[in-house]
Amino acid sequence: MLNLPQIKPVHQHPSLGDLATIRGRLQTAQGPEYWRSLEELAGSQEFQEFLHREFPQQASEWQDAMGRRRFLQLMGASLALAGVSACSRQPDEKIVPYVRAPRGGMVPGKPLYFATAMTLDGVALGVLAESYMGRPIKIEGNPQHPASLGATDAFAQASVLTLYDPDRAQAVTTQRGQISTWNAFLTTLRTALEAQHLKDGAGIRLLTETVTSPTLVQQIHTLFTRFPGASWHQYTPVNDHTVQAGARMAFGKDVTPLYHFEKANVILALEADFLASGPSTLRYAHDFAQKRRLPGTSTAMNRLYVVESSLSLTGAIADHRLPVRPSAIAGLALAVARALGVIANGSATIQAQVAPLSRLAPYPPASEMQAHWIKTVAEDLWQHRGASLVVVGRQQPPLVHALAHAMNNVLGNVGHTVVYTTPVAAQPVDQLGSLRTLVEDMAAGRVELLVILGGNPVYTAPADLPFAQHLIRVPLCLYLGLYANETSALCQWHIPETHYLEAWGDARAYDGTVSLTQPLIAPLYNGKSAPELLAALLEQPEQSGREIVQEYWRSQYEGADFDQFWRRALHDGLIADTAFPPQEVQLRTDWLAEAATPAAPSPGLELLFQPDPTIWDGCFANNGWLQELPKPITKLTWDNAALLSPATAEWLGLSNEAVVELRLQGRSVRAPVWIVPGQADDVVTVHLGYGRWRTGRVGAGTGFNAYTLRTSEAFWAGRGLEVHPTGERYLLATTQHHHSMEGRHLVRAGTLQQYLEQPYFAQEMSHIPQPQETLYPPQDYEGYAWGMVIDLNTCLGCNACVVACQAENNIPIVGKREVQRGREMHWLRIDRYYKGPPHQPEVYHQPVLCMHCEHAPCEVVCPVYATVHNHEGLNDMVYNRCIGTRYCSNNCPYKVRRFNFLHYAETHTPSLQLLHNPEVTVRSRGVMEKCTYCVQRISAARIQAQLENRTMRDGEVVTACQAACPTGAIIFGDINDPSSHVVRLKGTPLNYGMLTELNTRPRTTYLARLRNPNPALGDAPG
Amino acid sequence: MPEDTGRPHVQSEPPSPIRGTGHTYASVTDKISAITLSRRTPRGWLLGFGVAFLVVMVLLFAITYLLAVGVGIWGINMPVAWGFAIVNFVWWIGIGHAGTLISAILLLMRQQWRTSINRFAEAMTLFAVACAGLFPVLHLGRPWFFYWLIPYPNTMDIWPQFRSPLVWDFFAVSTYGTVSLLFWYIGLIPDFATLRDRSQSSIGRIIYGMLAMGWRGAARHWHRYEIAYLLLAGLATPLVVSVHSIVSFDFAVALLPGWHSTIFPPYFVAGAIFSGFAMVLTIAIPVRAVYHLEEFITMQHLRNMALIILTTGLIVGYGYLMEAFTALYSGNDYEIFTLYNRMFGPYALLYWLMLGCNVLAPQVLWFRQVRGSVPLLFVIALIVNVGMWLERFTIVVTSLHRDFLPSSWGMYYPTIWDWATFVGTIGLFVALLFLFLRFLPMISIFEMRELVAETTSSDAT
Amino acid sequence: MQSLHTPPNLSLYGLMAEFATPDALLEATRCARRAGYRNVEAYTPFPVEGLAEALDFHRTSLPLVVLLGGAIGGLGAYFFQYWLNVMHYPLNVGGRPLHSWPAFIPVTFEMTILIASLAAVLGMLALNGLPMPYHPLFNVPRFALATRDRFFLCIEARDPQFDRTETRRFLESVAAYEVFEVEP
Amino acid sequence: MAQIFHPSTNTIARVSILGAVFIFAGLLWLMAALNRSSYATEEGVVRQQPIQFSHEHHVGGLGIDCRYCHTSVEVSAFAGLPPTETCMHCHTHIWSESPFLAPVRESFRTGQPLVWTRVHNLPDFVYFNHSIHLHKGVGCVTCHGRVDRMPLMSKTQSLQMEWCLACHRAPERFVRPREFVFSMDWQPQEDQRTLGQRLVQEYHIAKLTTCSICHR
Repeated sequence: MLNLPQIKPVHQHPSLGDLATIRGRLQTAQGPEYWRSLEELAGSQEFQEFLHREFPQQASEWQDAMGRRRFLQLMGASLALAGVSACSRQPDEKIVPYVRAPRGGMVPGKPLYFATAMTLDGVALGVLAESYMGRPIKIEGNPQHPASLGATDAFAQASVLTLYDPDRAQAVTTQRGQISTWNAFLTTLRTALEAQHLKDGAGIRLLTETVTSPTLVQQIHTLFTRFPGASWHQYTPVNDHTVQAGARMAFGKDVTPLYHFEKANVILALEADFLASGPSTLRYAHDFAQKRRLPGTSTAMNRLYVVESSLSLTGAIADHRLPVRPSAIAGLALAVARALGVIANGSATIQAQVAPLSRLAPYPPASEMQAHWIKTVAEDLWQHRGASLVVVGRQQPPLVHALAHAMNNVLGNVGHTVVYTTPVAAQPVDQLGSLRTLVEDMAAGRVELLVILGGNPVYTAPADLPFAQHLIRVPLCLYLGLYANETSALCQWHIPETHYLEAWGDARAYDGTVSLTQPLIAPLYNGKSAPELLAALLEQPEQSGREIVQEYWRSQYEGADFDQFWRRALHDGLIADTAFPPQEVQLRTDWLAEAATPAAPSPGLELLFQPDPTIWDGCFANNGWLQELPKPITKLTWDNAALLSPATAEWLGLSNEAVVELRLQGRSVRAPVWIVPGQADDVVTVHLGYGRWRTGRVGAGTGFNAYTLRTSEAFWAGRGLEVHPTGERYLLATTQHHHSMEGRHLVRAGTLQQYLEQPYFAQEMSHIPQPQETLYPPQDYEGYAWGMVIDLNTCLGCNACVVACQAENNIPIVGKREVQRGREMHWLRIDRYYKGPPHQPEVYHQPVLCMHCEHAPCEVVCPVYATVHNHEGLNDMVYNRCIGTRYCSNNCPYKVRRFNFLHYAETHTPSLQLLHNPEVTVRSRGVMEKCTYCVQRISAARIQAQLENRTMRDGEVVTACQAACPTGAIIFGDINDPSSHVVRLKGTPLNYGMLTELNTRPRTTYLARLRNPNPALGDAPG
Repeated sequence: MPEDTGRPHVQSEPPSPIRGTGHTYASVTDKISAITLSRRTPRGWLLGFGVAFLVVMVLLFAITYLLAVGVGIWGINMPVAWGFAIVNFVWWIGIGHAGTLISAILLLMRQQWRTSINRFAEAMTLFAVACAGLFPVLHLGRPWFFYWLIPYPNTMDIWPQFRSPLVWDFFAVSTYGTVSLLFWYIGLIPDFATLRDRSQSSIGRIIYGMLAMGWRGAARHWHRYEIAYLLLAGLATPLVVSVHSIVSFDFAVALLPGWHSTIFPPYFVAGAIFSGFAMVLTIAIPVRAVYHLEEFITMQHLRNMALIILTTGLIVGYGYLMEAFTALYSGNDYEIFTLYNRMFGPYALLYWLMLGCNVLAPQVLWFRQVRGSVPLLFVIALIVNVGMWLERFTIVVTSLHRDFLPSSWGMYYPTIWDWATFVGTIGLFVALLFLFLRFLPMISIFEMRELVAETTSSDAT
Repeated sequence: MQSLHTPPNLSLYGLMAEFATPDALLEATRCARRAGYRNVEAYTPFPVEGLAEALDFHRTSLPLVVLLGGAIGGLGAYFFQYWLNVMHYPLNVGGRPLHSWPAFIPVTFEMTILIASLAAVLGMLALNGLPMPYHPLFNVPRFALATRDRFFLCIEARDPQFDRTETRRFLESVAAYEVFEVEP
Repeated sequence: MAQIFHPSTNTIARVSILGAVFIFAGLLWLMAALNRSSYATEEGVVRQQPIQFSHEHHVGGLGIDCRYCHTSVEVSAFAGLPPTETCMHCHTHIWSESPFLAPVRESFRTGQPLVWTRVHNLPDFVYFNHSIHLHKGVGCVTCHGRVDRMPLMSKTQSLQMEWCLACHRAPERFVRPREFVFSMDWQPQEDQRTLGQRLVQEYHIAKLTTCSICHR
């Protein structure tokens, strides 16, 4: 058997030379030694190597020098027909045991799971991290955590890659770039603080993102007791200040609305992407799905109306979606409110308020249509008083939020579908104002010591606040951040921040639940956590993060046995019963007085800012998995674009990839155009987070910087946008070029009504008569027979499964150029189809992975048995046997197979090899690969069951995609077990197989998508 | 010891001309063997070979780069996982069909005119098959494991998967190569003997002598020889039909719309003969002019080949028609879409060009004048070669690039490396051909003698 | 005449006569057979019709060899595939039956042809006793023309009726162009 | 023309043709043989190790159970390699000064692990699980040989795919009662076939020869 050099998995035990040594050190070291050994590591040759290493997705064809040499050896060998004798001597392999056996009941070769929490914009998501021989390699959801309930989003899945990212800041640097040490930093800090003591710290400023961590807050308060003159500023580019302001306007105090979608039958969402954007989406998506799914006999299904300007995932699953420009939504909300009797009819009539919503919207005339629409929606909401809900997104002005509160109040939803709690932000402030005052202070030279904890304000600050130029003048500026970025470049000191998998900490989840963060690995890059840095500011630098967090909670805990409480908390990853209780709120009577009625939308183009669906505000810019993750709607990778509606594009005479100059209030940026059906006319949507000018090798040179147009008044949306074609073109990389189903019944959809009348409509759709008879003898699968069902009715297209699959199966990224060539490697892709008129299409998502056909067309044509069936009906892919004829892919009607056209696998960067899942082979160049139903998980479960002399239970094997899915749209199990969930679902009328007319007998089937349109509005999506 | 008187003078050199020409056993032998045995190499040959050799170097470079970096250097992707490599493979194999066809089928049909063209037609076959054989190996993701297609006992206890058309291909092509080689070689044995006996240089004598295996034209040998030749012809005929049928299985067995079609085998075979004869013409016409072989390769030959091209061209045209018809008649949306996509999709131009080259262009061969005009024939032959390449491109690419799921539709654009490999093999083909013309008799000498004999006797009667 | 000067006791391979036309050779061959010569062989630049018959050489076992070759190739190939798929390592390939005989046919067919063809060529060479780079006949310079335009008839010395002078006379009597003595 | 070749060439020609056939066959045989030879499989090859550790002494002599060092063998895919700690349990007391054990003490002091060279080394794309094999009654000896007679460790089996398949196709030929899997010198009391067949029933041993059992 030829030992294939390219195939180099990180094995259960250290296998590769360099890796072995690294991991050897990681393992053998304990506590402080561990620490030291990592510093040694930093000095070691292989470490240096990976610091200066090209990334896989830059995989220029010649880049793979190793491969070339290896290849020549192999060629020589096989040409000399030694190949036939398989020159099967394997290279010697080193194996490195521990010096002292690890604590914590770790069994070599078996993974451990630890509960911890990831924060995004300060708000926590509880997760379980899978640790393999001391290496965190995979993130799963924490079932006990209210924000997760076992699910994860794409960001959490991809966060492990950031942990091992060799581009992360490696050392304390000073003078904008010189390598220094933590101790040198402490000395500087001490002198600075002494100076400040004299003036009560009047020169001290602290700039953070939104902070929810009780520990951190307490530290900050201690800091201010020492330095009364100091002040604390918060700024997060994607913040909720509109939500806060809205609540304050309506109730006169700081409260946050928490929604209970599981109780809502009719939902009106105003520019609210509550299913896919924000810290609570996983929970909301889960709750929403409760009312969406049709379990067995129940026929109750909620109805979702969405009014938004840019097609979002929430809009995509809506039963009725009305695309209107941002500025028109206020008027529309006002109209609904008026229709609901929230406000007495003022001077303005609905007509006046609403028209002109859109100059370009085709038939029927905007005003009429919308008048009817508004009336119907209002009635529907009214009929479901107490079980209806009006939700508003952060892009909308406070007024609209206030209106929503008022409407929910009138509809009697408060206390049922919506409750109000204390904001999770420890100190909810108007972050824009907060930043502005800081800038003013800097300008006035009042700031002598500026401490920036995380974030990247130089890049994300509004363009009208000259943050950067004043920052340079600050005498001493300390920055704590994961990466050397735009901000670190302008700060005297940059302290590398720890990744959440390396650090102790705590943070509140969307509902206030305190979630604990605990490290799974000692800081790889010498990092410090925010609490540790604050400890240094409090002149207790010796305090470890562990002590800080533990001490805080010891002080908070009244109970008897703290250690037990603490152990429990760490085990669960959260502190029980810390969620904020609902508050009584009273709608102010005069709230509307101070609310200026919104100006009727001016003609002309508008600009809408949105956090990027895959790299958010730019903090994930250097994460290859997220960069290459197709954006849910546009299917773009590696870039952002100016999103236009087809009509607007036509009116401006623009086509895809045409570069335009966007001008807003004297600022301008050049951006490529991408036309999106369902986008409201006259609106250009741009995603934040791209166009970074100081970032790692992955993020460098991707997209354009939308922040350059973003000012504090045009923070979410701006009017008077000018679009100037430049005549240039910029090539974008999309993973889907064709958006129509060509009348093929791939995604089968119907209305609830249709389903009630004709439950089997989906199965009857298949227009080609299905051959039930076959020439092949039946294959009987005794024991287990694996199968999957994907519920299109609850699939949101949120991409969590895609990244989960990538993380679980060591799927490489290939880079923009290869994506353009159509060579992306995702085993699980989400197809997105449009149906109906381009300005108001129905949108369908369909996750497509290997169907594991019982009559697999791919297997028959493989000349070397590289893909065959196993005894449980899996369609095995044997990488080490594959010679790469690619015939299987040609013969796969679902095109789910992926081929390593070049050497894509990451086999050179040691730090990234630590990330590899040792249970899955790393594929070499020239090898076909595809979804395996996570065969490694099946094997593990099978063996475990047999060791315990039992059979596998239903739900014991959970595929990576299934585990990640927030709505439980993916169900996997044994189709030989009549009691299994998957069998139950396959029995339902909605179950159908894709392309079954080819007699492929797929093991993966779908549940048809149902929509629940309001008869009064007709079947039209609008 | 008798007086050797009255030696009958009737037996002194009887003039026995080939019809029309004044050729005798001696003259045909001398004229043909002179080409190979002449000591000085013509300038034109050197020039031509030199150019071809340079192109072969391009091929070698392309291959080295390919092996070093991977098939990713080509334009292939998902969904179009097969590109130029397979297109060229099928094209070359098709060309490789004329030789065996001429030697085998025409022999069985007792077509005498075959004699003057079968030798280099067979040579052409071998070289075409050699070029074709490169691609299936090169297009592998891991070419150094190509030998896993060969059934050999191994420690993995794993053998080839005999349900795969690629394994059939492997057997078909290698068998075809071997049999063609045998055919060619035994055809050459008596001529090697001739060269052995006429070569002036000792090296020549030794080399040709070894190749001739000591052939001395004994009557019993000739007897067995003719039987063996006939049997080989009988075996090669079904073989030649089977090979392209099996190549067509690569497509017909797959379930892809545009591939999955029962008409493929016959229509591929016809296409093969079509392109094969086109290539024979493309070579025969210049060679005949350069080496002044008009008496051996007569206008009659060219006319016959023109007719065969016309006929097979019509069959191919019928194939296209049937493809369209079955697609439409089947009512299968995917089939219909594929047809539509070929006609009006992004690659429509190539499709119509293909129809023009393969169906329209040959129609002019209905006219006697055209069949009689050498330059026109040459042009048409070239057009057909191009057309057949386009056909393979259309079949491979347009079926793949838009199949069942619109979400995974894509495009295929060849890269410089695709072209280098393709052009390179043409260079290889030409270079081998040059070597052949220089060192081996391009026309079967002994069969020409036979022809002389037959024409003499038929003249006598 | 150089042939006259050759010492009588010198052993010969045989006597060889040269002819200018196939018909003459054919005629001479028939005479030789009639005259009772058995170890006779005719040499021609191309296959001459009727010559083998004239030498009373009719049947050759070659077709049988080829038939056997084909049978071995075909059966061998088919049963190998059967053994492999059904007995040796049964694997479920795309739900197809283990013994998918239609899929085994192409390879069976190709192997039939291959082995049969090899049998034909190798059989022919073997039965003809080739390769035989050295042969006494090549000692005769004129014999080089046997691959050009001359026709030869050789009566071998091992023929019971062979007699140096008698045979030479006989050959001259059948109007040979010239007669050579072939040294072994 | 004169003779080109010497009479001997006839023989030479025939012999060389015949010879070619034999040489070709010979080559094929040679490759097959080489592949299974200990050169390729490295059976019986002793590797350079940091310490001259003798299984013969520790297992055969002192009768230490396999699991004392290979702790995870019953629960994990990976049998486990003893941490230096384990060695020191005893060697702080006995042979505590032995120069042979210097590397062990060094490792224990510095925290630098001992770096061993794998003896039983499967290709990286093969996923073998110790625990399940033990559970199904495959003895250590079956694959690792009589380690209690090995002063220095070496392979006794080829560990090639055909070798794996031999057992996966006919487990009854190799399995033993669970209680004896760690025994070095167990011999079947009855006919292995009958015993094996009984155990195959009892332990529900399936004949798993599909690819994903070992390759993923």
